[in-house]
Amino acid sequence: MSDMTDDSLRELYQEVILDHSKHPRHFGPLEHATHNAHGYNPLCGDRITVHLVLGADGRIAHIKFEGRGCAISQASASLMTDMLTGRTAAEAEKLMDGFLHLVKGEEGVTGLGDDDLETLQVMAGVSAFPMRVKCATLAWHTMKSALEGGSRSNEPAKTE
Amino acid sequence: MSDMTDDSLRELYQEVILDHSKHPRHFGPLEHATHNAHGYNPLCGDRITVHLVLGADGRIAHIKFEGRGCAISQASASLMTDMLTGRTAAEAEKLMDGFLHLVKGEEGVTGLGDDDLETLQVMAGVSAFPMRVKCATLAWHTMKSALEGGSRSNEPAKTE
Amino acid sequence: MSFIPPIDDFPILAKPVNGKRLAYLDSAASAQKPKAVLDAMTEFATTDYSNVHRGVHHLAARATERYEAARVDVAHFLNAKSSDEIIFTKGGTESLNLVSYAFLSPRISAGDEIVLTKMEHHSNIVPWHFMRERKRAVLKWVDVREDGSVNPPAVAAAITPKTKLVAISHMSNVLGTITPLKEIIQIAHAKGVPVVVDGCQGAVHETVDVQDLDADFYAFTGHKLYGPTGIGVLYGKRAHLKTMRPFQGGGEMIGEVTEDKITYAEPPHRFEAGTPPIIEAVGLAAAIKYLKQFDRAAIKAHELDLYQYARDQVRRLKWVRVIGEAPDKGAILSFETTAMHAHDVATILDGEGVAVRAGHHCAQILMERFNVASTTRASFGLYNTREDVDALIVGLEKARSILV
Amino acid sequence: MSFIPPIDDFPILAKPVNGKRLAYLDSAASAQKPKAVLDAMTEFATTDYSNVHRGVHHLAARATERYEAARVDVAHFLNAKSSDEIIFTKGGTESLNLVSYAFLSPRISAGDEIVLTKMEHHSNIVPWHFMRERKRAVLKWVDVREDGSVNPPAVAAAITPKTKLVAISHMSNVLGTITPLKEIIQIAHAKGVPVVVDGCQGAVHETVDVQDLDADFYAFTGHKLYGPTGIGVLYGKRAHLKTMRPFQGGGEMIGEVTEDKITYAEPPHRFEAGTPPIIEAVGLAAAIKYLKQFDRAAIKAHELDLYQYARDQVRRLKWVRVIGEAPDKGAILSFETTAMHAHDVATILDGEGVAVRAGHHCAQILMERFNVASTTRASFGLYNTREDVDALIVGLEKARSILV
Ligand SMILES: Cc1ncc(COP(=O)(O)O)c(C=O)c1O
Ligand SMILES: Cc1ncc(COP(=O)(O)O)c(C=O)c1O
Repeated sequence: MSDMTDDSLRELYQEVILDHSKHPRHFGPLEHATHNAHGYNPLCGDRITVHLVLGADGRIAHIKFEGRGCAISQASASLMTDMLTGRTAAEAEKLMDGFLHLVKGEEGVTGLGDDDLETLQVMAGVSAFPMRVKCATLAWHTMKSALEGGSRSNEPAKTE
Repeated sequence: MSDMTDDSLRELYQEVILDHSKHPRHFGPLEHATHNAHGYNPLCGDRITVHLVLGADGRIAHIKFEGRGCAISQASASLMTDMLTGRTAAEAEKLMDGFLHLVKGEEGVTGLGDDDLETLQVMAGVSAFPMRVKCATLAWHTMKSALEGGSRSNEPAKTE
Repeated sequence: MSFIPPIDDFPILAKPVNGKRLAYLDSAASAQKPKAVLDAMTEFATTDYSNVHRGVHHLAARATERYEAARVDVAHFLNAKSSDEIIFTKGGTESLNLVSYAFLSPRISAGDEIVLTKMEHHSNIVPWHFMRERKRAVLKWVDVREDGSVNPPAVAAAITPKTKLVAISHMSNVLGTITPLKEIIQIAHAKGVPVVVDGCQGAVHETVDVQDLDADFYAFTGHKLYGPTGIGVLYGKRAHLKTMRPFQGGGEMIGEVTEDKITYAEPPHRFEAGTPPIIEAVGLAAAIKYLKQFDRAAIKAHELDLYQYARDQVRRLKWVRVIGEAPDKGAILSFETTAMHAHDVATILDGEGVAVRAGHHCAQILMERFNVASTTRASFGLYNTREDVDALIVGLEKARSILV
Repeated sequence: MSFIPPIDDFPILAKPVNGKRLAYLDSAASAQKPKAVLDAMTEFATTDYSNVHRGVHHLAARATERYEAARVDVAHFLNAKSSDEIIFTKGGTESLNLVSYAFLSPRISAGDEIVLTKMEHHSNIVPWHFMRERKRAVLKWVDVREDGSVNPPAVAAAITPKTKLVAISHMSNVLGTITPLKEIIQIAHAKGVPVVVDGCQGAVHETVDVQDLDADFYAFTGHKLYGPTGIGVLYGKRAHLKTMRPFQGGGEMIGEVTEDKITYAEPPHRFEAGTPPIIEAVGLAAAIKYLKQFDRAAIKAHELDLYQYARDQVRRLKWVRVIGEAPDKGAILSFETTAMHAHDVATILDGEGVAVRAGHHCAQILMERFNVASTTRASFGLYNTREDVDALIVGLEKARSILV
């Protein structure tokens, strides 16, 4: 891990992130959800629930999330709901993979459009904080398990 | 532990000890034994059985022992049978304690007659070899448990 | 203060973190190790090392002597009656599991009860959950008061004729609460119930006398006591140990092994299967020796001074809620921050060189009890100073400025 | 010989014993540690130490990285498919007990059978005796040949539809026998029976490839591999680990804990309750790195050369009987001496600075099989030389002159 600098801290907690975390988009319950999943980060105790409606056209019509967590996990969840609404499951899958690569600081995030890459970029600061990667990925892992049919209640989504 | 010298080795394996170990006194089974006990040294696998006849006068009339072991344990057992024959249980107890003190190199072996002390002295060399103390004490512990009524077969005499 | 923190004994504290002076406020998770401990381990490994017990050669004798001498040192440290009552384990967690597997499991049946408090660490919870899952035992939870203190009558009320064990920590790793152990043990014993004490924090901050406490079992862990990882201790009353079946099986713990029969060694060896943590035992003895050179009451006063200094300043920050203010408590400060999550706070503190823990601290039941998902925890060791506290406060203000 | 024993890497070997040059021939009990291992541990403890996993601060991140990197190093060392298949334990003995408690115990019932050989170490016997005592399982003993080799058809013959596990060592700590593991595992798998391998000696002297072997479980211990005490490894196939219940309970191994419910973490963490041997994991990684700088085949050739050199000379002494001369064996020389007990021999050898083991070597069943109470054992490590063997022979002659 490279030493943390004020710069990397400011990048991590940049305006967009704090805005998402303080004013999360699509927060709350979702009636008539077709898919739900519960995620849990055993390292810190944070929980999240993701609800979504998968339309007849194969696209994600609505996403909402509930739960409490740190700024990173809340912002990440909020950003995710923004980004994945309107996508097909396959498109969502590709975005999720891109996101996971990005926050782990791995090379070769490919196959994403420039717009998506730019939007995701606000989360890139996490990669300088390996112990926070699980915070950033919790919502996305939970989304994944929702799309895969929802996790059973005694087996929360893994965070990595 | 002080460094081992040739002298202390020669004292350990002195003539009397080797003679006892090669020609153990009172070796073999004993018919009509009133007390028996089985001893086992889990560190090396040596076993010993002690048989004795406690007379109506409260004195140990006969002792015999069986089993295999190192020179130290064989000599110690042989010497013990020599020394304890004819003693009362209380006298034997006192001798055993004196012996245990001696081989552990502890101060203050008291309450023993000069003759007994002199006889025991041949085992004093063991105290320079802490890892061999259990070899020297096996027979005596087994004797003790024989006098106390004999150890049950699944609970061999402890060696320390 | 009469106690001067021996900072120079701890080389790691001199290394800057993120370009800042390190303020290590995470000793409740694990303490840093003085040079004396590391040196003792290296010295032993380069001078006297060998496997123990089974050898007759010089190094085996020396290693065995030093390993067994460490057992005697631990016995003195806890004021045990005999070193035969000291079992070396791999850590505090294994010590508690040993009680669960070797003592409780054969004695407990469906419907029997285990009493424990809501402030227990997972290591003093999960082994009893196993008894619930596997033996259909019932867990009886004793609540703590709002200030985090334990109420002995509440423990008494939880004990029934079906209670087979009381499991309780000497000191909470979240609240800092020090349990009125002696009173609770008397209550339990009056009802014929044995008590296992989780002393993983207690042994570090309190002077332990297992005979005076009359504890049936007392568990602690090496790495929080300024000692190495990979070693822990279980004290058990000889009368209990004698009647217990083995936990793990292997070398050293047997009497005789045949194809269809087996006998076991006497305690403590019965419970030390396989090659024990030999170098670690020497390191633990060195840690105990290191501590002994100080007046432990002075260390405690020093740590509590830091705690109070920190708490008083933190209280002045209106957006901080301190959790755990029992009248009798050790130097652990847990708090919640309004509108800031503990993880974010800890990350920003880290940027200032201040190491704290954030999360549930392996105490999810307690988090539930205080209705928080996680807390930020600053915990103090003998090497901490007011400078560390000052850095904490500066860092908290900075977190506020960045996050809110 | 292309391999030059790196004696200078091992400070302890330079220290005279009883005024004599130390000939350490007891590496099968425990190996000495190179300076590189001790230095790595000290360096870690003075630079990056903290508890792992639960912290977000810099030291916690560094410690976690190094602990998890050690897991990856071990995975490569065994050629495991994934580091998730590597569990850190406190030693080889605990690794085998983990299989007994977490894998076998819930799967075995009265009358079910466990197949094992007569040359197993107590650590690969006692955990199965527990299943006999507690579950009324049946132990099926496979004899070894007179030369100490294992006969795969004999293993095949012992397996019945009731067999739930085959437990076998990769290399015997007494006979030096190397087991035809791959063949035996194929035989067992053909009958649907999983195999646990005790690799405490094998991992030291053989190159292990768990995927090629197709082993279900492979256990080894750190201190025999030139690494620290207090750490061991269990490799387990992911498919098995996934279905296994936890062994010990505590911090790190849970998912969620509530008052009346509990879920567990995924492997490998499910099996690592409490603070793991963190510093020891770094030390084990350093030991593996140390070994890696050499050609392991060259080490093996060197050790076997010493073994053969010793065996040939010992054979010339008419009063020595060598036990264990399997065609495929590692560098361990066990023997019986006529009219001299192993303990006396070892004591006199020690006077010459020669460290050997005497006793049953935690293999009482094997002693019974060869009808000896104990043997003298010289075992070789990468630091041994022909000079050590010469000292052994001189010492044996001296023992004869003193004792007979
Ligand atoms: C109160 C308490 N109990 C038990 C433990 C477990 O100790 P270890 O993780 O060393 O096994 C800890 C520390 O993690 C603790 O703080
Ligand atoms: C073959 C074998 N198996 C198992 C063990 C047990 O290893 P440990 O004592 O390190 O747990 C040993 C060494 O004592 C051994 O030689």
